Amino acid sequence: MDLTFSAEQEAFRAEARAWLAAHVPADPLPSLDTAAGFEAHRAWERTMFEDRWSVVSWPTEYGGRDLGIFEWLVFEEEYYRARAPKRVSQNGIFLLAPTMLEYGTEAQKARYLPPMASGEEIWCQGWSEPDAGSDLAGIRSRAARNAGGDGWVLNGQKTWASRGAFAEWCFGIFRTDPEAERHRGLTYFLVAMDSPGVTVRPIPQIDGETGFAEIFFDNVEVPEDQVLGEVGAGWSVAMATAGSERGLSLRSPARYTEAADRLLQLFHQRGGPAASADAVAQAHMDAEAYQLHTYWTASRVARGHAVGVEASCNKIFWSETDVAIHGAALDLLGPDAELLEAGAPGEWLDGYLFSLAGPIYAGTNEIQRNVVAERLLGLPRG
Amino acid sequence: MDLTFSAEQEAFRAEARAWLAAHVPADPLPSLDTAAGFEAHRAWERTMFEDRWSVVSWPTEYGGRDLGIFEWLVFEEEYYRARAPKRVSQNGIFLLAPTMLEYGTEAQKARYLPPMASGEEIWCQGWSEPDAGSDLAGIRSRAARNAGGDGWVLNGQKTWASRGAFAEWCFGIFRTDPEAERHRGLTYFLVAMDSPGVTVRPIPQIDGETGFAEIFFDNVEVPEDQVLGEVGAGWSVAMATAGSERGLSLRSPARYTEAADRLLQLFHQRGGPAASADAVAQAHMDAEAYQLHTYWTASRVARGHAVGVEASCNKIFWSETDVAIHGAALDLLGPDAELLEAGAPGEWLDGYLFSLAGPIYAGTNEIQRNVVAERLLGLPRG
Amino acid sequence: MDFAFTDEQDALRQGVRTVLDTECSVDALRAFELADEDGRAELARNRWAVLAELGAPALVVPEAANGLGLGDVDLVGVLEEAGRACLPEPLLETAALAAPTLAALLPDRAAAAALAALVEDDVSFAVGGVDVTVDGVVSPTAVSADGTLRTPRVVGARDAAIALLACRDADSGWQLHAVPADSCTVYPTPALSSSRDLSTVHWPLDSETLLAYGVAAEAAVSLLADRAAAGSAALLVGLADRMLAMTATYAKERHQFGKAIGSFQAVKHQLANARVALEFARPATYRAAWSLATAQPTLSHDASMAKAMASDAADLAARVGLQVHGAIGYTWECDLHFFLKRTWALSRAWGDAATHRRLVLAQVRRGAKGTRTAMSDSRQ
Amino acid sequence: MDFAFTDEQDALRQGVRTVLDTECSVDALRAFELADEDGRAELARNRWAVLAELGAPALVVPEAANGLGLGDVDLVGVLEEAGRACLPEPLLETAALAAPTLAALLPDRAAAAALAALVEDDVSFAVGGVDVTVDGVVSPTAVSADGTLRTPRVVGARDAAIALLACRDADSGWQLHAVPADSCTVYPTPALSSSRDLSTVHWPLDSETLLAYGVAAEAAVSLLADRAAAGSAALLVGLADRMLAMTATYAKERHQFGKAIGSFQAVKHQLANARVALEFARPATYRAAWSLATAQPTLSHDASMAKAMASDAADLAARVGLQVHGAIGYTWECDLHFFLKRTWALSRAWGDAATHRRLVLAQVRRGAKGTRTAMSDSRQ
Repeated sequence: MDLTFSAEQEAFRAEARAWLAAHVPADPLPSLDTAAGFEAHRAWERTMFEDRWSVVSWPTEYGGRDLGIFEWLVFEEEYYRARAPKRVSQNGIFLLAPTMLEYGTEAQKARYLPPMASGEEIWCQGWSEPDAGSDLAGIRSRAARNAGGDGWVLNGQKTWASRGAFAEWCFGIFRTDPEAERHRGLTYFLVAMDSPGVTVRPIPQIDGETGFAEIFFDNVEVPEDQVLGEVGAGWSVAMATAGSERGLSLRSPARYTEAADRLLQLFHQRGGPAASADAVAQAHMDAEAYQLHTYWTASRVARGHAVGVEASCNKIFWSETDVAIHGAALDLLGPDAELLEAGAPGEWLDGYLFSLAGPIYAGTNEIQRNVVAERLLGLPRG
Repeated sequence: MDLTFSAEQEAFRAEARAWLAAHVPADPLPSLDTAAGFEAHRAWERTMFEDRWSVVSWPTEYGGRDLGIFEWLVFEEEYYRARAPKRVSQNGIFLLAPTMLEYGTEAQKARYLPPMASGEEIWCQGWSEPDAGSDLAGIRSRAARNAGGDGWVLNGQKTWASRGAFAEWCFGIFRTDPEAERHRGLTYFLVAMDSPGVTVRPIPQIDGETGFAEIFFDNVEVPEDQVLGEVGAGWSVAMATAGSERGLSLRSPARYTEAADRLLQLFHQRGGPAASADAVAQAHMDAEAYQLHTYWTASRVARGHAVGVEASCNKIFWSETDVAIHGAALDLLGPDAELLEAGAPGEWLDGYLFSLAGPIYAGTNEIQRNVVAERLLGLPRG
Repeated sequence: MDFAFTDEQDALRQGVRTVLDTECSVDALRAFELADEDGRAELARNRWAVLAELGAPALVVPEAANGLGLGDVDLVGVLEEAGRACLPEPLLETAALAAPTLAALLPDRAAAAALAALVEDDVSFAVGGVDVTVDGVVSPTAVSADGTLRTPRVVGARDAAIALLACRDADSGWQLHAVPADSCTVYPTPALSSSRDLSTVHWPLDSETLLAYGVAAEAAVSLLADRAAAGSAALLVGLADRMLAMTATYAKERHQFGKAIGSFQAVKHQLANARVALEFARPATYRAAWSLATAQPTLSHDASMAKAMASDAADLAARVGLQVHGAIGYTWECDLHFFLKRTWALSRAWGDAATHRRLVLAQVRRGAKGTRTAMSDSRQ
Repeated sequence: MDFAFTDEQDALRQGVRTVLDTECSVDALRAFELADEDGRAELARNRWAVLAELGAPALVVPEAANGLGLGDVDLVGVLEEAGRACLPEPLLETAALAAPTLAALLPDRAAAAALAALVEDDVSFAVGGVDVTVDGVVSPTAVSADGTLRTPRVVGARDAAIALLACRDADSGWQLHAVPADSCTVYPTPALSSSRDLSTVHWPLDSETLLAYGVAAEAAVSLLADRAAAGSAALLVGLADRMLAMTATYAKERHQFGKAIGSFQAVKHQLANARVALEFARPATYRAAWSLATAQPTLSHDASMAKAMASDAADLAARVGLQVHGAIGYTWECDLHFFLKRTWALSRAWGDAATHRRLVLAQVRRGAKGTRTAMSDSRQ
């Protein structure tokens, strides 16, 4: 057991820290849920890509550095520490890319990964549907063979597509065998958002911004080479992505340790009732525990083991930790908490609103608790 | 709206306080889960009965004072304030008696209530069975007509009968129609524990004492006049008792306000980490909120309304308040909490163990939450 | 002992609910949030006129001052309904804070004039300059070099005719003023909830507007803080009730895995826990109103307990409401967010649950559950 | 970075589990609780002999002192197994507290003699006189008029050959002694858990038994407190794991309403929450062991964090375990209570979760997450 990073890893950390110090915009970018903010964030992705920082763990041929999971964790720690911009390309690079690297053809990887890494093409996900939220197997959007037999025709509706209002591409699953039940007969498609028949309706969020969108598919033609994985195998292909979403790659611990550190600073600056001391201490511990757990899991992965069903605990823990950190900050702010001013209060309020989505998306925590009970504790289904 | 007690009620309070001050034993009685302690508690019931304090809300003809619900609440406040002994007769006077007053014949009331009030006959309840805990409708103990047709023959097993090791009488429900399903075909019986065929097996509790018992019924003959209410109507008769158990009469608020007051004293004496201040304050508020809620409900009852389904909230609230009060006390005691010494530490530890049974008995809190969701919020069953 | 509302009180509450069902429907809230500045002001004016016609703002003003002469126990149900409807206008500030504060200062001339405007001109009041902390009541009002006072987070200033504003300095202690709107400069503050109108108000210190100073002002401000805790508890109880009702309805309608999500225990038990919290926050809130009405010595304790329990109950209802609604609840199109935002703001305004828990403990430790005035020396 | 146990460490843990499955089965715990004083002592002696044969007590004693020369990362899995089995004997006290404390004081003669008894005579140690509070480490040892010291809540004194005892007075500071059993008078204390042997020990202050005093003793005691926090966290992780396993098994077997109660979401979600808490307490506990093994400057922080998280995880597992077992779990016949009682005692021993949360915060505020020694000045 060794919980120190190697000299090489520390050198990489220093390099990342230096680059970020030199390049992270001094002023926060405008919200990525606005058109202007979206483009500003895309430009930032390009800046990172040019110096090979956008996808450090990817193979070098697609724009990465072919680094291991610990280097990725180190990079993330530095990225959050530097308070660098949100990743507008995160759906692509953290959700789609791992799936594509596993299931994609060489041609698909060569075609899609480099522009994803550079921010030239931003991806949104077409997972949920109005009647298939927690119950993803209830998907009704469908794909049928086109007349020529060389492609597919998509119809239906997807919703809760983050970045859907501005993205160039969408990935998602569609029912290719209407006779098959629930998890069967689904296929994973890659769809250009400028395809004829695609209509996007932005959904205003609780805070008035438009991060989500509904996407309507009306006889959208999609060529054969935009199927990812086997036809009819969409569920298992999608679950690989969902696995990475809940597992190691979407929610890097650095995000929580950074927020917990800021909470500590806020507590030092503002003081606060004694009750807050416990919340602040617990936030610090939970963020650090999540970091340690990630090192633990990554050590397994580095030894060639699979992530394991323990990952279903992660989603519950990081999402509740996020809510707790931001809720504690609002409690410290007291009557100032409702102010949408620039700087501390508004930022924590935004973060709180965002955190509240955590226990809902990527499989509600209710579903996750079922998974933990059934798969880790062996309790019966139903 | 008036939250003060009347001059008459205050005079009654003064009278009760004076009597209790003069009569409550200076030293705590031995545990009522021992044979000696049981008899000491029975003697205390007799002492109270002699001065008409054992059942103040009952009709005078059965040993009560025919007082209203607020006077009963006042008496309870004084009783707990005086730290008077536990009521060994509580199953009878708080659970069976309200049912008997509603469903019993005049002959039954005259036969059973006075010795119940005096402690001469102590009752235990035969509710649960090994396979019918939360699911009371799954009761399998059965009663069949006897050969002479003038009574019943009981067979089966009951469990978790508090005071069952020493009680003279048992009340409970038995299946009289083996063809009927679940809630139907059950009948409410009164059974003398010295009837031939009754066997009692004490169950040692977690703390080594023997408050519970299993009761085995092996061809136990019970005469017709020991049926309470209609044959086959046992479920609704029993639910009336369960209603009073969860409703107003079993858990008087004084119990929690008294414990919360002692917790405050402990906090003042010992100090404690700041985190405890919140727990202590919350315990005080919850105890007082439960008291206020009881006054609120009692005011409805005094105006002739029914208790209402809101009572299903009570069980959840008092049981969790009890656990919280005693848990907070153990936290204040810190490393002394595990000591079974006489006086403060041991008393809080006993109280904690006892409180942990609260969310389990009288319908687990899981069942109660279903009831609240279904009956107060209208959510669908199943 | 009769812990119940009278039939008249129930009827008053029902009347207010009926009016607000129309005047303050969710559609009305939506229109209010989308309106431009002039449109917003007009909607506010019109709705206030309806409330004034009901007599709500002057409910606790004595008949001698041409009010309805009712009490806090009558008012608490009205405030609960205002919370339930997410009413944007400053009914708490006008009816529950300004009106009784001014009435208590009669026959003071400035107080009488302000009260007359409230009763006869049907104007609304802004209130600000008082914060509740674990160390007691403090004022966030700052004095700038030119003598102008700056009070942040004043509620209702954009539409108010008069602002009831407090300030305090270490030398001369508390002052309480009734400042005409035309003496104030109002800088609206972007804030979480569109149904809570916050501004920073700049105002001149002027002996003409002075209502009370020194010990009298401190007593008035302390009582105002108790009124605010008790009154905002009533609003929060109403908000919790509404969010629970909306969420239960949604849980019955929304189907996943082939059945209504409300039939899953995970959903049932979250809602049941929120319902239980509300069930026990309610009597605490009504008791605080009674303690106000009858000037109980336990008032500060009772008001703090109400605010602590109602804040926690409403926060829980909001949390459960959003979780059960899922992503739908996270959209502006869903009605829920109006109530969520109002709850998140109000549960922390006038002292949050943790603050009031400490105040309760301080009161209990003082033995007598005494008044809040003396609390600044009970720091712990 | 390689946050994993070696194959040897896994094998060691598995070996201990196999032995304890037999030697410390629930039947053995039951027999132990029912035995008379002599029988109890014999059972304890026999089980300790088996543990000694495994080398467990001397695991971290250096090879130069005839120990196994392993480290805290090797020991943590063994302690977790001891928790899992609810082992009544003082393995934490002997192997994780006394052994490394004595080894660090070598070549001191008294320490060497005590360590030799541990390694060669296979005796068990009692430990007492150190309490962890938010203000730092304090001693509950009292001095009576005749110079006798009285230390309450000493663990393992009835069967120990030597007691490691600390005392402190304001003038001369800390002292640490290794007191032979025959110099002690042991008054067993009735306590919650039969698998935690508590006594009040009366002992003479004697320079012959002195291991360290002043600054050296304070450092030794502070490190002992960190060791105790880290080690008891490991026991609690084992206890939580066992209670969850027992409860999941019961939830699969017990049927109500026509199905296994473990198929109800209400049961599933309670168990899942406890499982999640355990999942994240575990790496924190292993990290603390590594910090001990490598003398990290963050040791005090890491040990406190482990104890806080493990205490909370075990308390939650106990609470859920009892609730899911229902009335059955409330009986002495059910196996659960051994683990419940041990958990309730141990989660509060050596500083409870709230205490350690404050200590974590104090460490973080000091910036360096420094050692606990300096904590007494960081009161807040």
